[in-house]
Amino acid sequence: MLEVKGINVFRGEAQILWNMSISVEQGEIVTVLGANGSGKTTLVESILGVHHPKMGKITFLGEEITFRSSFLIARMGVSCVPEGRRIFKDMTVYENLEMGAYPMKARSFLKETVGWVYSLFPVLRERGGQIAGTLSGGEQQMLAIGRALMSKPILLLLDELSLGLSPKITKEIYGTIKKLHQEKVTILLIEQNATLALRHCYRGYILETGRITLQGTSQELLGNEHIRKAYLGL
Amino acid sequence: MGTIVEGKGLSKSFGGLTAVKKIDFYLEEGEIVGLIGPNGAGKTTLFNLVSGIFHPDEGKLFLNGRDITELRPFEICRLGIGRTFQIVRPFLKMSCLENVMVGIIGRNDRNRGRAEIGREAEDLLKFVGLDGFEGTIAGNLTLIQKKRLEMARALATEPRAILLDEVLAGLNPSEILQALALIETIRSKLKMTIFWIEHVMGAIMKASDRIIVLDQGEKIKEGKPEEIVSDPRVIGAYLGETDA
Amino acid sequence: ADIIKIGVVGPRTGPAAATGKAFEEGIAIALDHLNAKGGVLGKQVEVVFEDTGGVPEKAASAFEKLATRDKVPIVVGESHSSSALAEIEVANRYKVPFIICEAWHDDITKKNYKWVFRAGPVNSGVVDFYIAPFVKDNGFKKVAIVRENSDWGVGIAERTETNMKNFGIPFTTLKVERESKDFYTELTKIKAENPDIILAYIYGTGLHFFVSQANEVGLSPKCLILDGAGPPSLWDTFWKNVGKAGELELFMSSMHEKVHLTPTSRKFWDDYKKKYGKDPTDYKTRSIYNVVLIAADAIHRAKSTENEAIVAALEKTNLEVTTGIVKFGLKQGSYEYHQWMPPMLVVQWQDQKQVVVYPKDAATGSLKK
Amino acid sequence: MNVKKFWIPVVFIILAIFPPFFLSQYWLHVMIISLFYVMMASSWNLIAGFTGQVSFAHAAFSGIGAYVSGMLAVYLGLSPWLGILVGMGVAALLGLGLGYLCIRMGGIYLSLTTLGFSEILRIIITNEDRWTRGTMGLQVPGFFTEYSKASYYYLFLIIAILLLIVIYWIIHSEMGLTFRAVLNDELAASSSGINTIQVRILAFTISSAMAGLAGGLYGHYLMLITPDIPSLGQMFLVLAMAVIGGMGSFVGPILGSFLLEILSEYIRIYGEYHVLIFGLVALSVARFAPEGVIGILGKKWESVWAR
Amino acid sequence: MSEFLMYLTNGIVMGVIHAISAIGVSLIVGIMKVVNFAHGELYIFAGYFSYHLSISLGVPPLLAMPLSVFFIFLVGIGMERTLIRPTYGDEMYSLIITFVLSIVLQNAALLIFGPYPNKPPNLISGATNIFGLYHYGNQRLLSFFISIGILVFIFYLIKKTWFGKSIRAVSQDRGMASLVGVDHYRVNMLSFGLGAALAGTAGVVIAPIFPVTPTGSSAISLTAFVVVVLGGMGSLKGCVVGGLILGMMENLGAAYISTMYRQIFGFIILILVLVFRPWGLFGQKTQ
Ligand SMILES: Nc1ncnc2c1ncn2[C@@H]1O[C@H](COP(=O)(O)OP(=O)(O)OP(=O)(O)O)[C@@H](O)[C@H]1O
Ligand SMILES: Nc1ncnc2c1ncn2[C@@H]1O[C@H](COP(=O)(O)OP(=O)(O)OP(=O)(O)O)[C@@H](O)[C@H]1O
Ligand SMILES: [Mg+2]
Ligand SMILES: [Mg+2]
Repeated sequence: MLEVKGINVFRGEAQILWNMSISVEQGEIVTVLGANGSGKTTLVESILGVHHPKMGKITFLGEEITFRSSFLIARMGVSCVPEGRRIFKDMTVYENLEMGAYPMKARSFLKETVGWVYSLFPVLRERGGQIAGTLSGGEQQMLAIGRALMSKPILLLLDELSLGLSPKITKEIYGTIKKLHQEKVTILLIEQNATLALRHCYRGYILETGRITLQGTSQELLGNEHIRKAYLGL
Repeated sequence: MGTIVEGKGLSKSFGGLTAVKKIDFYLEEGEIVGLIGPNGAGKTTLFNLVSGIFHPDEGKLFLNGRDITELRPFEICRLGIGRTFQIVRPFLKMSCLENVMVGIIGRNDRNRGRAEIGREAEDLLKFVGLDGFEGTIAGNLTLIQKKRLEMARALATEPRAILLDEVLAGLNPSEILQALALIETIRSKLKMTIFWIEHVMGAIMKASDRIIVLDQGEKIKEGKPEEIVSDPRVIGAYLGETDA
Repeated sequence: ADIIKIGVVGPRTGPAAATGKAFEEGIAIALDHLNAKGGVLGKQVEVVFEDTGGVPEKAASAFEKLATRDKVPIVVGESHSSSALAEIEVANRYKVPFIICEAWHDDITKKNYKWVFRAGPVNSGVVDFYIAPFVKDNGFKKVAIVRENSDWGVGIAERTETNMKNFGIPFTTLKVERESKDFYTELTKIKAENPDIILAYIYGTGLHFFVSQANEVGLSPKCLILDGAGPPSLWDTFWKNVGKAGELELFMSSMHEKVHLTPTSRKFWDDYKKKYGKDPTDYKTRSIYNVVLIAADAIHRAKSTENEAIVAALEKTNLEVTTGIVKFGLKQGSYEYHQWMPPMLVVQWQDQKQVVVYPKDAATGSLKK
Repeated sequence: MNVKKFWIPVVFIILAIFPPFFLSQYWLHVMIISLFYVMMASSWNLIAGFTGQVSFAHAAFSGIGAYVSGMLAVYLGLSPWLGILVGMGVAALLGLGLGYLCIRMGGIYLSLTTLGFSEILRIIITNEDRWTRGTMGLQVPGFFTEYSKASYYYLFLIIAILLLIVIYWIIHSEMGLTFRAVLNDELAASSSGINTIQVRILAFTISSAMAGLAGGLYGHYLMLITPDIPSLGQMFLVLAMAVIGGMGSFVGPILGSFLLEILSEYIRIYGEYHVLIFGLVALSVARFAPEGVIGILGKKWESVWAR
Repeated sequence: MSEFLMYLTNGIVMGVIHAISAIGVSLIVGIMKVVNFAHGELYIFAGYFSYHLSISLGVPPLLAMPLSVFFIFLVGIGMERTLIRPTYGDEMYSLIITFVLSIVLQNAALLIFGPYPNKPPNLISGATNIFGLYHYGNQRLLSFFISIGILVFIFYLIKKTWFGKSIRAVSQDRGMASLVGVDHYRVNMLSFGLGAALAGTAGVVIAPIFPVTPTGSSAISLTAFVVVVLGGMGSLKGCVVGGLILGMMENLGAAYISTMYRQIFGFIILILVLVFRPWGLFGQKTQ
């Protein structure tokens, strides 16, 4: 469904991604692991049309989206939880969720989806009228996740999903991911907690300084000695 | 060892919501104290109270026995409490080196040349592992790098106690190990007291001498890491059932 | 060189840029006239027009430039008292003869500077000889003076107050902001006083606002309004802006299509029409025309462009211009020194036609109340 | 300080001694006015360029300096030499007050408040004509009994150089760094031990005092003080000079002042178009070369003698 | 008494007029964090357009008004694309650009339209005698009601429609807004155009009462800024309240304190508000 082929991405002068290729099939959960600054966020942002690669090609649902603007990509059914949350700080929690349902297709289900998100994160219901910028860090993360779900995406990009969430909430979120998966949502997951990520996905890629160095099923990766050392701290 | 920071009956409300309720806490010199609790428990708010960004509605705050409740952030900083921000705020349009230099200037011990300050800032950057990034504009760093930069800036103010708000978030397990080593060095070499918020249980359990658990603004438990993990209230509110 | 340069100062930008336009037209006609006759001292006459922006400080600097950079033998112009007051200091410092045409403040000539002349109205003269007698002769019972917060407004209002006191005519004075657009409050206050004439010392668009709003709140035409300056009531836009409220409004003027005081006036009128295809409206066009002629005449008689000679010649001026025969006062000690004031008219709009209603000997109709 | 850095300004200063020997009165006048604008634009740049607080009250502060000094001279017979110092002091005090009001709000609020302040000042000056002589302008004595352009030129030159030295020192000291930190993130700066309030007020006060001094000098040079000195039109010129020269650089505003003032002498012949031309130049520079002429000339050149 | 009522009426009418002339600024500040200094000039241009359309070209006034607003809308879009777009995220930069632009436009207006004041024809003439106490100009009353209508419309547009929400989202995080599917180029362009169109609307609605002159533009911008800061940046409710306060203060102040200081009252309350409630009467206090 998503195909990234040999992209080279620059930020300013510096090349961040080198000849990178990944692919994600319909209904899969795929994770990307990598150290800090290895280019995971850049990869996600390139898929989302924030950065445009100098070389290579990105296709989604068979359409080339390499140079498409973000908003058009979003309207194709791709949504994300960006690094750093990026909630709309001066809007209320409810309005943030509404914005998540901005694409035409999603607006008609607005009421239902809000109800669903509220049931996932009851705190957000309580705080519906609060200005989002004053939420606690974790609450903001929940809001960012909720917002991403509002558009009923077919592809969900999660950058640092559990960042700043309490262990309990983290577990609940992974429960939700499973449910989404059952509903045939495709997911690309970035997570520092490699054990957790690998436990919840089929396949994974290992990213090192902008290059894919390894890929395989989660079982394979969990079994890999190098990975156990570098990413699992075992 | 003596108490350096002490809070008594601190409370803070936002509108109808009481984010921090009558919290007592203390930090002993050279201690590493963890602060955990569910999202929205009031941890960051407590940090904001201690660093003077908010003033408590009730309660008092002491630094070395001196009442600092009503002091402004820069005064508290100069008296010896440094901090980082959960949602990072480096000086985005300044270089890394300049970011740290500001911290050094913030100490307010005059009569030093810019060159010397620069050298000291370089050392600090190296200390947090940002060597080579001196000239980089802070806005171009990754989130994690920004966190380290914030740490360097906080260290630059030469605090007696340093408040770290989720500095490990976003690190992978092996990076966490390195970071823990750094924290240990801060305590042992720089002789600072550390008060930190973290959701990475493994790390906080391992490195903290003592842990305070907040829930809905209240302190529900305080004690050694082992005591915390087995406490049913903590499990119920924070850790969740299966894991422990 | 084969050219004689005359300096001109006046606002070409800023709020009074309209005056600059009027000046340009007047200058063009005057130059055509002079140069057609072969110029002065056998040389063509040219003009260097420095913009003052209507601001004293820029005016002083503009004058300084004319004096030091262009080294003009004489400067004419100016329509703002504030600017003129600044310029005369520079004229005095650099000893450059200066003929002012449309700045009315008494002090300009009252300072008795050797180099400064005025061939135009002066506040005290306008009030003493025209406005005050007009009010008295027409039997107005209660006067409201409305003045803007400018030098001109302050000066002319004070003089009017003195005159009204002397005549024993009751009056009230209201100060207004020069840039005001909404005068309802002021008008309501005036209405409470129940005057039968308002002497409006407001220059510019403000006057249009004032006139139209006076009508809206039901003050005019029961109570007449006299525009103490004049030009704003003659701008093309006057009728568009005030609508019917302009009927019966009075204004000061030194020009009227039917009143030609001299043959030169007629010639000016014809030349203007030929060049611009319309009747002149702003009398400042004519004022600048006059002073350019006076300056050229003085140089001609002085047979030199040397400053002392020009002043000597100016003091002996006896020249017919559009508004009469110019003769500068020579007695020191008052504003009449180096001053020549043209006769003025009080004109009333009647059916959108200008009717001269005062002084009686020039009147083309009678005052309608 | 390396040698190169040192000798370039020195050469400039030495060169600056000569103009009175060969320039005409008229061009000397232009130079004096340029120096006035150098003081204004550079001191405005200190707050706008270095702390990012775009103040619209700078011309107002120069007006305060001018009026205070002028009125003291006219009504109390105080010597202008003392008067300009008092004027500077009053400007500094008002700057302190206004700075204190504005510190709570950054950015746009500051700009608009300063705009309001300068309007209030203008209205008061025009309305209190009994004291200020309103739009007519206040005639004041000059500095020298003998009117001489050359003396004024040297006076302006010396004071401009002094102000520039102070500005240079500030932006290259720790204070300059703290200014920028406060500008970047006030809360973070405060938590790093920077007294943000003090920094902001300090910057504002210093720059107001400088404007007050410049204004006083200007008033006594023109020997006429009018509400145009504290006007927005004047503010526009100062801003345009800093922007065209290059905001946030030390040399930029200096260069901009000379460029614009001299340019204005040449485009004066276009009369009514000249403000428009000015505006268009400023607009295109601001839009296409936000770093100003200095930015165009290249950072390199600047690094030779300013950084 | 009738005088007091007159002052009050005029205060309210002028207040709403202030609000309508400020709402464009408020909107652009709130949404894009750009203070549009050229607001007054857009207003003036609209006034002149509607004057020339109806007087010089003979277009019926009721058509000339929306046409002029549409022109100004296009001008606004042009401005956004050429000048404003590169300034996003840098308040000071945009401030400087629009300030310089305002000087340029003002002088351009002077050249194009000449220095004389002009006004489009009144839609209605005469005055109404209110309660038999005082006369009040009909055109003013008409403009007052039109303004109220426009204010209501804007409230609805911003608070209730998707367009309104999307412009607020873009104002806070352009990139993120586009990640949820908002075409931020278009939204920015349209919202700036909308702000400009509102300046134009104020111009055409008010010009019949107060003829436009090129040099009058800065006063219009200044009043708008006072209103906006009084009410709190970007708060539409605040904009209306700020306008009313200013209208009242000006009229009562002029009536009972001094007509000379009419304009200063606004600035004084402005400073007071900033001392006690720096974020304005209806603005939000943010860190
Ligand atoms: N705006 C920028 N300009 C230039 N370089 C940048 C910019 N942002 C990030 N980089 C560099 O790009 C590289 C990859 O960054 P990226 O954010 O993609 O990493 P990441 O794998 O997501 O890391 P993290 O785990 O820290 O989030 C880093 O080396 C970083 O320094
Ligand atoms: N300025 C504010 N206005 C209103 N509510 C606030 C404000 N700041 C914090 N809160 C609320 O106070 C509560 C405590 O917030 P705090 O940031 O202290 O949580 P936290 O314990 O740090 O949580 P997390 O682990 O998610 O960062 C939250 O519910 C938050 O929404
Ligand atoms: Mg990342
Ligand atoms: Mg927190």
